[in-house]
Amino acid sequence: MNSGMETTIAGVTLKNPVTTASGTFGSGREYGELIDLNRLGAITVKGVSEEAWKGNPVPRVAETQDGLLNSIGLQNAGAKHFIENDIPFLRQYDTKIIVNICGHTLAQYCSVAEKFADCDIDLLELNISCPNVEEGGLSFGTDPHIVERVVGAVRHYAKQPLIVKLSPEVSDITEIAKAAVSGGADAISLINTLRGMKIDIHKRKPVLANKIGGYSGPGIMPVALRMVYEVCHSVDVPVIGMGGISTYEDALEFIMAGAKAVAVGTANFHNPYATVEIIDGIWRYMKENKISSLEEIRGCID
Amino acid sequence: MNSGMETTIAGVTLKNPVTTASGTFGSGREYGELIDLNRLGAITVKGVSEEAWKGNPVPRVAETQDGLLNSIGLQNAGAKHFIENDIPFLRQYDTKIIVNICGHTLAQYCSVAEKFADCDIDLLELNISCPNVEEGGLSFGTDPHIVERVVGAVRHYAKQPLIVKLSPEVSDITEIAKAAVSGGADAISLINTLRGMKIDIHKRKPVLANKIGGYSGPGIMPVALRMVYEVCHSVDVPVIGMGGISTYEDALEFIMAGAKAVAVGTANFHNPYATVEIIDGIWRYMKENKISSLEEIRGCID
Amino acid sequence: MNTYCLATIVNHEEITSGIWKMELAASEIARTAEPGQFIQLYPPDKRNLLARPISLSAISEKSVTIVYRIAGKGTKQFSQLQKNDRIRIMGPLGNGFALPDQATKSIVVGGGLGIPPLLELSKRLGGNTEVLLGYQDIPFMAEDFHRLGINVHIASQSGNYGLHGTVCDLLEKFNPSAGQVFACGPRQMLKSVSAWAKEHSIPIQVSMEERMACGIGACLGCGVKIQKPGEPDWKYLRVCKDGPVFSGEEVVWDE
Amino acid sequence: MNTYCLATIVNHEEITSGIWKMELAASEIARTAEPGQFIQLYPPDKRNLLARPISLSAISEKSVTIVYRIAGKGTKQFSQLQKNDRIRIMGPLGNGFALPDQATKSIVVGGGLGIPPLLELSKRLGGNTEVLLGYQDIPFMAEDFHRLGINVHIASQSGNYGLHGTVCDLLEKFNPSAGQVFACGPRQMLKSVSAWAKEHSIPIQVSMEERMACGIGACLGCGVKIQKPGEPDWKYLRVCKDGPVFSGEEVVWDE
Ligand SMILES: Cc1cc2nc3c(=O)[nH]c(=O)nc-3n(C[C@H](O)[C@H](O)[C@H](O)COP(=O)(O)OP(=O)(O)OC[C@H]3O[C@@H](n4cnc5c(N)ncnc54)[C@H](O)[C@@H]3O)c2cc1C
Ligand SMILES: Cc1cc2nc3c(=O)[nH]c(=O)nc-3n(C[C@H](O)[C@H](O)[C@H](O)COP(=O)(O)OP(=O)(O)OC[C@H]3O[C@@H](n4cnc5c(N)ncnc54)[C@H](O)[C@@H]3O)c2cc1C
Ligand SMILES: Cc1cc2nc3c(=O)[nH]c(=O)nc-3n(C[C@H](O)[C@H](O)[C@H](O)COP(=O)(O)O)c2cc1C
Ligand SMILES: Cc1cc2nc3c(=O)[nH]c(=O)nc-3n(C[C@H](O)[C@H](O)[C@H](O)COP(=O)(O)O)c2cc1C
Ligand code: FES
Ligand code: FES
Repeated sequence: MNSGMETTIAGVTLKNPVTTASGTFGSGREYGELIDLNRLGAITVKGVSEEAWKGNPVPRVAETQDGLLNSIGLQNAGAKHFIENDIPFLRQYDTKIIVNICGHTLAQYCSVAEKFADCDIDLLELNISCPNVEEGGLSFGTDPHIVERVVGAVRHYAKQPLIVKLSPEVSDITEIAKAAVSGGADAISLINTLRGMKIDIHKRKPVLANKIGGYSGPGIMPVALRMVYEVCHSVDVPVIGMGGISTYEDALEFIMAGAKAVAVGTANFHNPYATVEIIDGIWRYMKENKISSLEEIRGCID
Repeated sequence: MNSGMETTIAGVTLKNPVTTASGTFGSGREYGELIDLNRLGAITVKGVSEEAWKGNPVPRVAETQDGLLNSIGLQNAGAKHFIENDIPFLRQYDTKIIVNICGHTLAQYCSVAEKFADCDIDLLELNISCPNVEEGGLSFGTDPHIVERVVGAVRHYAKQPLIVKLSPEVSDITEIAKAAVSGGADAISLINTLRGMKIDIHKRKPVLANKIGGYSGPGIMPVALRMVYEVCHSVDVPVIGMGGISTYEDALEFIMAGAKAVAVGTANFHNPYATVEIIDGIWRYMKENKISSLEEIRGCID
Repeated sequence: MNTYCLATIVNHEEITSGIWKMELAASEIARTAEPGQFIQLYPPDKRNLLARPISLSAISEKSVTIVYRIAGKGTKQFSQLQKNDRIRIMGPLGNGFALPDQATKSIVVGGGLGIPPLLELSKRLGGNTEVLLGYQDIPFMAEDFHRLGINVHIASQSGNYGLHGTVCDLLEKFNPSAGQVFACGPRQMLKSVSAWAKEHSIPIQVSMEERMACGIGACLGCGVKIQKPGEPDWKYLRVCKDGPVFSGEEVVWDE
Repeated sequence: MNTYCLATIVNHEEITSGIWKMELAASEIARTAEPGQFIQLYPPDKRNLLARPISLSAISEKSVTIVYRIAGKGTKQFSQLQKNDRIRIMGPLGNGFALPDQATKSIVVGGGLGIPPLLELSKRLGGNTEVLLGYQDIPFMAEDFHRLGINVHIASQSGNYGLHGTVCDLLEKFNPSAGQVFACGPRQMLKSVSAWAKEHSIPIQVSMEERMACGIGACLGCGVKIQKPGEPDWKYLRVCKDGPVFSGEEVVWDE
């Protein structure tokens, strides 16, 4: 237990500021064979929808220089399966549970939030980067009015504190963050992936079956950090930062930009110990720099 | 002279599809000491404004992992100085001249286009990522109505074919590209930089004096390629692709996505021969794959 | 139990043009590994973020051996490593082949780089086995199978070695009878072999490949369409965790 | 003429803790190089996109020598290179010091890593020169200046060597008279030395540092505020192309 690392998000206290980025860590089972899940501040699980989603055609992951493209398409077994299988598994550990939820319509979002209302989980994370089938397929997360509306509706059904996870594909992220807060968000997390593409010039076709996928990893970190900084300076709710974090130094940049917690995603794939190494690294940095609480450096960039 | 590499943009034929990205190559003088400028399809010069601009405080460049942040702030000596000094210099070479122009108000954009109207240059490139001082500082390039308006106004003063260079910081790049074309764009170039940030955790301050800067280099290529692909499929004018191109393979990805030409920016900094190596590489690839004209592979990704 | 470690290369040689055999000292992995399982190898150049999945070709007490082809950036880097260099690996991963309870006759069918993982399997299956191997041109590892005292049949698409044709042609020609088929190789080959097995009502296990990110079942990157008997529709299972070995009858071969 | 090439390291040693001296075989660069000019060194790890500017410390017929401190990722990589390794470099870059026409008395003032570039300068200036060197603690390269037969004065902030204080304290103490001052070191030091020179009406040349991208004048990354006599306002000049040596009177020392 490393004192001084605790962080509180909407009333929920994490023992340290490190969680996992949704979709990169399953529900923790597989990485639990390699690392001690009790070490994590929280586990954020893969997106869960009302009913099972099949996902996109393969190939659906591809490496880019210093990044990853994915078009998993939010494959998941649905809320019922998750509630029966994954919550009991996760509750064995001394870590907080953040359930990431997704939907293609407002009704689906509300329904999945409702299904979790009486479940033993700590926080809900609303992924608003999903394609909005009712409004022509553009993401829910790019129009402030729609953001406010969907957050407001889900807020109504949700019983846990609600984190709203923002899409970076907007001109002004602060406008979206403010809309989420006025819709009722208790916290904000960002960034989700940027859409990207890669072409295999020998086969003369895109590397992903879906052509376009979500771009994550170190290559997006400068954009993520800038947006986290901007959002921390424009809303009063806690912010969870993510996007390309691979080392404790990266994590500290987000904390100095103002983040209350950070999530580690793609880095798990090239270093399964990434999360615990980041926790240890932050702790070492605090010792070396005689920092007794992360509050001393959080948001030190004005 | 490598036949089959020619490409025509709005009536102007480049001997090969490789140009330089504005702001990374000055007006060619400095790189001309290292490479033969006659080899280039075109030289795109640093942004020129109506009057001289001082630029931002230093430090204004910083390295990120696989990318670069800059906050030069469009420092330049103004149109008059450019016309007197740089056009005569560039005209010594057998390459096309693309003049990149910028402004903070609609009037400034029009005025600089007018100043170049009777100059001996081949193409104008309108940088609409500049902060719009009249509308609160957000970039001109993020609102389709403003894009259409500024392009229409500049089109009125410009005598050369007009390339409109898009900002990637939008939710739907095709909407902006269409607005530029309906405003009168003869060609589209993209992408300009994404805004990013980096923090020095030891000094506990941002690495750029300006805090936030434009992010370029390999890290942005997946986003750039996706946007070039999307724009090539949504407008009928030629597209010049850029963003992270460092090798001939990168350049070919953009060409297969549909680009008529490509621009090399940040790569010049880590390899001053990048442009000519890319030209040679494309040529070698064409030979090896028995491609007699780039048309055979351009846009082969549907 | 899955282990992530820095393994020392104890042997490394190019066995035929562009194809390398690497033996890694990794006793923890070797202890529990089974034929058909694979390991993830992390490219030394950290710009390559994803590990590369390579099947185990031989398993000894303290080491595992892989055979790989230089296919791109990652395998290129592997080939440049020297004996005594170390490389990050994770494994053993996935579910290997299910060995038949009794000594039924087995047919083992391999195509190209699908051949290496079948060596350890064949060793365990023992004498009552027919091995059919298909190559582009020059055979590799065929002697390793011979040395097990097993019947080995060869085809090459160039016609320079063995039967002129694919390993499927070999299968059609021999039309062997057996209690079980094991196959590894390109998707089209697995599809044909599965069709042949179905036609002859022989159960078949196929080892599949798909692009991977995590390699351990967490990211859902490596989907393969599987329709279990009695299920109304297929769903994506994970090659890395639910496979790479699947029942050939359950794979939906539509692509 | 600027050259971009792969240069061989002919000597490489750590001269004091964390500070390295590297001699590079680069006859094209050596031929035209002048004291005060610099080269760009490209880090071997290509994830580090930008070259690192390092001043020339000594220039011989076929080689150039640099002295650098391990400051971060790039210089760390340089320090790991061995004799006979090769590294991409570009140079000579920028404008060096303007040497006085006649043999006027010169004062050369260096602080920390600003000292190495002053060695070649001092050699060319010859006997009628006073050299003032300031260190954090342990001096380095002082003997190299001694060996030129020049008066060398030392200060250290630790007080363990020479005068207890900065090189500016040394300057105040000696208050030497001269026709020309040359200075290289941290910005605050250059600012103080320029103020001193102004007070004594001695012309001063200072060598400035700034973050660079291209290193050749094309990107405008490396601005320094310069106000030329008679101009109404300052403007950003380029350290890499218009400098790194500027007239101390013309630098706007506001930051
Ligand atoms: C379960 C499994 C077992 C395998 N066993 C072997 C083996 O024993 N011997 C062997 O030579 N090859 C094997 N492969 C294929 C091997 O993984 C690829 O050849 C290798 O990943 C190519 O990497 P690269 O960096 O050289 O190529 P690149 O093209 O540079 O790779 C780019 C990305 O695509 C992935 N990729 C490329 N080809 C494949 C492929 N065929 N399957 C999965 N991912 C791929 C890479 O892992 C990497 O993430 C196996 C694949 C799987 C899934
Ligand atoms: C004209 C000039 C001459 C120089 N001469 C010398 C010399 O002779 N000896 C010496 O030890 N140092 C010298 N420096 C400073 C040297 O360039 C930096 O110490 C070096 O770039 C640090 O690189 P890094 O990768 O180790 O540090 P990092 O902090 O990892 O570098 C990150 C980025 O910041 C830049 N950077 C960091 N510090 C500086 C700095 N002080 N000045 C400019 N850019 C910097 C790097 O070039 C790189 O792009 C000189 C700088 C300039 C501008
Ligand atoms: C394979 C993969 C699957 C993902 N699935 C989800 C998801 O289900 N829900 C979600 O909100 N974000 C998802 N994301 C986005 C990540 O949670 C994270 O926002 C993004 O990857 C940036 O962080 P990183 O660079 O550390 O990976 C996924 C990312 C990856 C790479
Ligand atoms: C130092 C620097 C200066 C730039 N200046 C300009 C400019 O003046 N006008 C402009 O339209 N784009 C400018 N850009 C953007 C580039 O032209 C290009 O769009 C971007 O860098 C992406 O390409 P790259 O990744 O190849 O560098 C600049 C980029 C850099 C790195
Ligand atoms: S690769 Fe992640 S689930 Fe298979
Ligand atoms: S570093 Fe590019 S102009 Fe000086």
